[in-house]
Amino acid sequence: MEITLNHYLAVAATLFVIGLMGVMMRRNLIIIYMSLEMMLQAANLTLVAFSRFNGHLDGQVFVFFVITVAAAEVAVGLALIVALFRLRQTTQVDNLTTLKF
Amino acid sequence: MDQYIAWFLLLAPLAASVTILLRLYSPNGAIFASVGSASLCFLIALGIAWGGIVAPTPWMWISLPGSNESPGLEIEIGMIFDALSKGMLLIVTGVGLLVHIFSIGYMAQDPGRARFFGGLSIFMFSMTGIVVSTNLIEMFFFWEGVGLSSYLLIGFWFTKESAAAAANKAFVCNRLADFGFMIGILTYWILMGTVSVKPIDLSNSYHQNAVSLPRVVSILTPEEIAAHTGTAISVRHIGGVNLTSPLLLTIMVLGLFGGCVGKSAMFPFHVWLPDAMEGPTPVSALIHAATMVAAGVYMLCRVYPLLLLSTFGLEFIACIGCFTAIFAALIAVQQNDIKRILAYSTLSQLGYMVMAVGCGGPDAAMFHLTTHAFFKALLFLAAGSVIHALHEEQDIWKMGGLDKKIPLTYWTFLLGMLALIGCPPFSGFFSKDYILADAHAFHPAFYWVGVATAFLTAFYMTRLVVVAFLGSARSKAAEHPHESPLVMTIPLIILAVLSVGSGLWGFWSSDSGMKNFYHNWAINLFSDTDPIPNNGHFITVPEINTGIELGIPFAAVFFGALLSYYLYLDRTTDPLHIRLLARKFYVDELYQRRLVRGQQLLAGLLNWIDAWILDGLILRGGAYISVGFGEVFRLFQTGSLQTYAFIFTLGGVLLIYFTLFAH
Amino acid sequence: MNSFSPLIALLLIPLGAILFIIAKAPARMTALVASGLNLAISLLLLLDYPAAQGSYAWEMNFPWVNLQGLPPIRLHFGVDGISLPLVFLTAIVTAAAIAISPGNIRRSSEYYCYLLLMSLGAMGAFISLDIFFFYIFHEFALIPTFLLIGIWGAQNRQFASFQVTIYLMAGSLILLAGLVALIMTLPPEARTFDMIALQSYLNDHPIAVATQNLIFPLLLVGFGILVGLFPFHSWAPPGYASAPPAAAMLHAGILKKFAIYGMIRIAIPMVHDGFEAWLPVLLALLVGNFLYAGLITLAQKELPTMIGFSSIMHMGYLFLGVACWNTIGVSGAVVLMVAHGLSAALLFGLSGEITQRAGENRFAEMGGLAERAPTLAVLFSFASMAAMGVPGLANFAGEVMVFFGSYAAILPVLGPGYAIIAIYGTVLTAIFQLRAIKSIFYGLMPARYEPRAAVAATAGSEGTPAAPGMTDTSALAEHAPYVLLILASLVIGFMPFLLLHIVEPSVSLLPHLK
Amino acid sequence: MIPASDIAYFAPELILTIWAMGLLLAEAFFSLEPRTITSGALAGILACFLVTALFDATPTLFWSDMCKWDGAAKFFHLFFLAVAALVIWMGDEVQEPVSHGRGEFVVLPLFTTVGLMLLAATNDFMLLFISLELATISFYILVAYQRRNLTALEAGVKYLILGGLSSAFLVMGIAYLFGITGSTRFDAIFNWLHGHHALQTGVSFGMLLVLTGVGFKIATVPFHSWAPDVYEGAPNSITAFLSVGSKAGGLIILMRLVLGIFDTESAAAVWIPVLSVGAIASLLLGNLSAIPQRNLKRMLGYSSIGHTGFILVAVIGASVSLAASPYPTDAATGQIAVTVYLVSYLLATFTAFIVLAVLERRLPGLEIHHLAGLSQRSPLLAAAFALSLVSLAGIPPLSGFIAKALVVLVAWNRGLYTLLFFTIFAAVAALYYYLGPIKAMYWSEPLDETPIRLNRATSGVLTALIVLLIVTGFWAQSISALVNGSNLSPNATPAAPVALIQH
Repeated sequence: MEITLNHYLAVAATLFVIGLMGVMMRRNLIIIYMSLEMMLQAANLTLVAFSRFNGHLDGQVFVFFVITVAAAEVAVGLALIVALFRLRQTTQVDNLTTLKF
Repeated sequence: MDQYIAWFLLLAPLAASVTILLRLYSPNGAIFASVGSASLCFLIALGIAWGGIVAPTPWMWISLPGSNESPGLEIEIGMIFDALSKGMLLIVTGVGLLVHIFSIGYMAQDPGRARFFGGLSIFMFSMTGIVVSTNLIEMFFFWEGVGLSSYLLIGFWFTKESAAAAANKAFVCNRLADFGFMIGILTYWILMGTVSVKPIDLSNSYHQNAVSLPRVVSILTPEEIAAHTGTAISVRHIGGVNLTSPLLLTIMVLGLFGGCVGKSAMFPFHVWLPDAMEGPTPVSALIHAATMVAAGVYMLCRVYPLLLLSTFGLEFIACIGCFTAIFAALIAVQQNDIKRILAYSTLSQLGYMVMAVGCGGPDAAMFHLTTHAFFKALLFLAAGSVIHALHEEQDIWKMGGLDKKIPLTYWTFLLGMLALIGCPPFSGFFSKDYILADAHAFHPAFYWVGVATAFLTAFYMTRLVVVAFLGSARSKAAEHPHESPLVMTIPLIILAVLSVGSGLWGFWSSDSGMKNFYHNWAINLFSDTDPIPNNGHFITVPEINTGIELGIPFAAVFFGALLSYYLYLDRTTDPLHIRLLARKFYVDELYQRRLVRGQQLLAGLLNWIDAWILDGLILRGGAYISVGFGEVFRLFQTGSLQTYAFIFTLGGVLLIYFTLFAH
Repeated sequence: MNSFSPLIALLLIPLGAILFIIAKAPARMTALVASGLNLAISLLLLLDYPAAQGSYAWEMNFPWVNLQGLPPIRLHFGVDGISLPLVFLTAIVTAAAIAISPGNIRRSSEYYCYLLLMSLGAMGAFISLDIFFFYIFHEFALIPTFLLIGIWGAQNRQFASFQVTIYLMAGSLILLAGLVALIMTLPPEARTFDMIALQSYLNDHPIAVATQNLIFPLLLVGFGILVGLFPFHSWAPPGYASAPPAAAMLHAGILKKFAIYGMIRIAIPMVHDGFEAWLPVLLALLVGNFLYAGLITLAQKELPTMIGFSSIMHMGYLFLGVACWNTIGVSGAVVLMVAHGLSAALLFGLSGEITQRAGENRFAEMGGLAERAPTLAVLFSFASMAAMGVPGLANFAGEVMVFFGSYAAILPVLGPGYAIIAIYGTVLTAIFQLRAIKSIFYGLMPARYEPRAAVAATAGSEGTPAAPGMTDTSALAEHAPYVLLILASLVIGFMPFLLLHIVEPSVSLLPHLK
Repeated sequence: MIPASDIAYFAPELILTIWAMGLLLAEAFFSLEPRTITSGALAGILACFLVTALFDATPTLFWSDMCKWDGAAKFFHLFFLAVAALVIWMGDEVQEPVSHGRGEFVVLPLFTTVGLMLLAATNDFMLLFISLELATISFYILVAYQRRNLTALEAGVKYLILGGLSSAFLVMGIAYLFGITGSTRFDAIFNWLHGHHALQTGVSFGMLLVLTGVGFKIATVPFHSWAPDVYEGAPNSITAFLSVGSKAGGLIILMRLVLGIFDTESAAAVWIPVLSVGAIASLLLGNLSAIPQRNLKRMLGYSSIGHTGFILVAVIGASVSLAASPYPTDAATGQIAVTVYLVSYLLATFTAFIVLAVLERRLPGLEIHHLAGLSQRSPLLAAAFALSLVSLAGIPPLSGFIAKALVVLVAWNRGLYTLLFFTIFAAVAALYYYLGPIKAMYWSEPLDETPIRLNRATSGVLTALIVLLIVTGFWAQSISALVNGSNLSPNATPAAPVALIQH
């Protein structure tokens, strides 16, 4: 069978939802963060697919930007997580709830 | 210049009262100021009576333009000196002056006497104001003023709960009645576009509205009236409510009468007057016997042409007056407090006067008002002298045997009593019989009730005299009383002379004399306008019939007195026990239980609703609900990262679902 | 026109006084002097006002703000026969309120600043001819009132201060919505905050009736809340009961009148069709004021709450006079505004005095005060008589005019019935006022008259020993402020024409008069 | 006037970036006093401010149409610069100095500001994303700057994760918009939407995802959850920065999107209901759940959610494609209202947070009851805090009133009666918690009597802010000056409001 745009979109959407689920369900900050990245990649996939089928490159350019920004974000994020780990000797998010109500 | 003199009629007592109120004088200085102002009033009144002093130029008190839907409002403060006001003015200032003098002796020991005389001055100010008022609002102004002074003086001994209560009762009763009075005034204004009571305006108003109606106690529709008189009658509006003129006129008359009902303590509102006896006796004499309570009658006579416009109104007035007369007389039979007996007799005499007005005899009413002012003031002052002599003893069963010990007081009291019961040739005889004759001409029923009242009057007054003065002393105090000083007895003597003479004066001549004086005033009410209005009986002119005029009433009085004399001579206790009368027909109890308590219950209920439903449930409820929501909302803020992520996602999903897929 | 007018002084003087007080000037003295100056000025204005044509006098009109999206806001002051009496009222009540405030009150400088701010707000509202300033000047007073009740208030000041402030804020926000709606429904070029311009424009191009029926209720509810129109009155009794006397005097005496003034100036003339449509509702509500509030007043067992409710009830007369919208009724309402301002100020001030002296505010526990404090008795009786509309005091003149006006006006549903209800209101007033006099001053003094210091302390000033308070500590001189108010009331009561010849011409200039 | 060349319009961002880099290097090589860095940064901001002020606001596209310069851009440039100045000054002068790397703590806000400024001028989704992330990422660092402190870290992590989530949604949305319209240019998308009247599901899907991302920035319900926690955990200056700067950044984007791109009949039919729901929800939740709060920063966090609601009402009112709007010029008033609201919000919020920052060092904590008797201890602080709260509550004569009045005005004019009702209700409910601290400060008994002394700079700035609060309220002309440099003379004929954002 011939692969259409919708297939790509479907895969991307699935990735997105998986990432979302990960963010909501996993307890380990690192993994949550990975899931976030996965969601971003899903978006990237969508972009690429669209620009491929629309036939111009803006989307792909955008993807590079996204990847770059994501990298920066990861750097900051991991730094934070490390700092947190120093303080609590764990990266679990359970009872990370001193601020509430 | 001389046109300003008249103002001092009002200014002198006002100045006196204000300065006394500001405590500018020592007590005796206050007495001097007050008595001085009273005598000045009397002099001015004399000047006015002899025409030396003319009415001053009025000043405009309120003047507002009208519009297409309401007449303009023109209220001026001025003075009107006609026969009516001249006569009344003399009575008020004359009796007032005498009472002032009497009080000098009577209140000599009281620490608060300055306050007392201040109150008297306020009263003189307001009462003279009522007499000379040129319009109803001005009259209302002073009307409330006398109410105020009476309130202050009844509550003079304010540490006595009963006195304070009586004062409140008097004021509230009057307020309730003035409620009607104000409505009457408003209706008069709507109908005639003026509130003036100058005779000329009144007769104009009369001629605008007079339609010869048959004397039936009913309201006719415009059609019926047109059928009856052949003249179409104008339909008037108040506040956009269409009302046929007769109904409006009746409302007006009843409203105005309402004022009289309060001041003159007619039947449903009579309850305050006996309680008013809590005040010092001179006050009872001046305010609650001679003048203020008569103000209602005076007002009726003043607006008499308006009363004529509603036959139903007139008959209603006559009925109320007649009923009050007999009703009060009955109660008086079983009272034991000397002042209360006199108070109830005042009520029944006022009933006579009001009945007279209702029967179309304002002249008779004024005549009786005058004589009554003299002898009732006399009676009260004499009673005061008795009480003074017995050290505040008021129960007639604790008196007795006073005729020898305080002869002057006894004799003056006796004269007054004879005048009151209408024993010829004392003044009361003439005035009362004049009223009875009018009543007879109007409708026999009123006449017979009047006669019965005369009988009762003779009965209870004789009872009073016999029990209180004759026989032997029945209490320590009564054994050696002391005669009052001259300053108190001289007014008694003067009043006694007046009570005796005022009726006889000019009895034989047809133009001089008090009776004719008032009669001329009455028949001249319309003389300035032609033609003299409808079918003659706007003033009842009784036909002379000796049987009715003299015989029957005299017989009634004679037998009443005789009966009571033999019944009560040398008694130590009351042989009659009529609980219903002793308890005043339970009217007070009725009011207390039904009206006052009912209103209070309603107030309590509303208060509860306001506190718990409106304020509590709705307002604070609303506030608490908002706060509660706040508490609920913050629960979503669990602090757990993933709850937040979930809320975030859920929000997004819901938005997308409802916008894209929900339809 | 573009010259400065003496009116501005009425604002600058209190402002200056506040600055002085902040700069550590003796608070009470400064405030007294400032209010005295204002009183003098307003009196001069009253005498100097060219009454004949009833137009605006001492106008000053400067462009002020011209913000994109907002209609131009102008600094436009001026008074006519309707606002001038209120200016005078503000001045005299402020002077009295400051004069009766104890000198040794704690944090006195703040206290007097807030008082001055309140009166500044009222004054500004009455002299502004620009709706923007009319509104925000009134709002000036909101926070000072909150602080006055909160800091110097009596028993449950906590609750009262919050309720009053939030309720009034709600009212003024609804009012704001109404005013915005009124102005913003006009085409952009016609929009203006200037009352006169707006009025003249609306005379030529009235708003569509449907829109008016939408706008008027906003204005009615807004003003109604501010004045305590039934059923929006719940803030008043507790608020006044726990406010310090001076604050209650200022609020009940002056600030409330702002709403009635707004009805006369804005709501009824500018949204007249809406007014006509909603008249039955308005009338029903004011009947509620008369009967509901009147009867509730009967049931009160404490002096301050009784006076609070009675002041609500008396708003009925004002609303009735305005609702007639004929010359007689409206003039009556204006006169009555002044009269009620004076009497309410008297009553609140005196009740504060009594409560503090007796250390007690429950009728059942009081009595016989007249023996020990005759002057107080006389003053309170005067105040009550004024409230009862006894002739000779100002209220009578105003009430009579309202009666006549409403009896003649063609009002829906009950017709003359409203006048009759109003007259019955005077009976009710007589009942509860006399009962108050009786239970406070008459009879014998309760044996155990040991004033509870707690109540005494909260009654405004600290440390005044309540026990000697029972006696009449003060000569007439010390009661000068009350005497001042009473005299003003007497003068108007005996010679209402003095006020009327100022009021009537301006009133008869109002549009749509019946 | 600077000639309208690409590079010229890009000057503010360039200046600031270079300046920030320079400061970092300088600090690295010859270790400067933090104080000097601060004054350096402030100087840079001042320079940038002056330059920006020189531009006129005529709409122009530049940088190969990726950026757009117009009234909105100019206003927000100046706005963000002012915010940055206050933040940096607070960070060094007022609050507890950070334990380490004070240089970065001063310089990082400059980068955030550059991001926000770019955001204000963006005309392309790519630039939008990048500038947004530039701002956000530096925020991640700033929020969690006290990395020894657990609450700060927790706040940082929460902000990080949720921020990442939102940017994922954003990118996904952008992807769909790009995919269907075939461009990332705002104007191109706008023209495309005008071309196709029937809105495709994909477009509205993308639009909604983008709105989700933006909703996170402006903390509107239901994307608000982070706000209270982060506000409470972050340092005061940064909290103020978040609640004013980041919110304003989100708002300018929101306006650029809904008023610039999506303001067509068909699109408006989608986003107006969505935003209305968001507005009402924010009004209710923000103001109601602020009532029971005891911690002042947290309370202000909730209240800022509420304020988002108020602003959203104005944004909706600014849409030209609203049904009931007899007078089209009123649409522009909506945008004015947003800007005015932001200005007054800026003044009030910073006053409040400066006071809090001062108190944090003096008081045992920032609960309401810790304020007891503040009016005795330091009248200035008490007055400043009270006035800022009163202004936030929207009581005259403070600038908050003008803002609220404008919102009410817009709501009525544009026939948003439901929103009007909730606006008024929320304003009243808000009073409930704004009055609480005032009560505590003015008539609760003080815990300890010791007066609080302020250094001259702080009291000077506070006084200036108070004056501004009052002046902007009483003499709103000054706001109009701040908003759109329109001439200060009130004599000028009332100009019909000019839309800051046009297509």
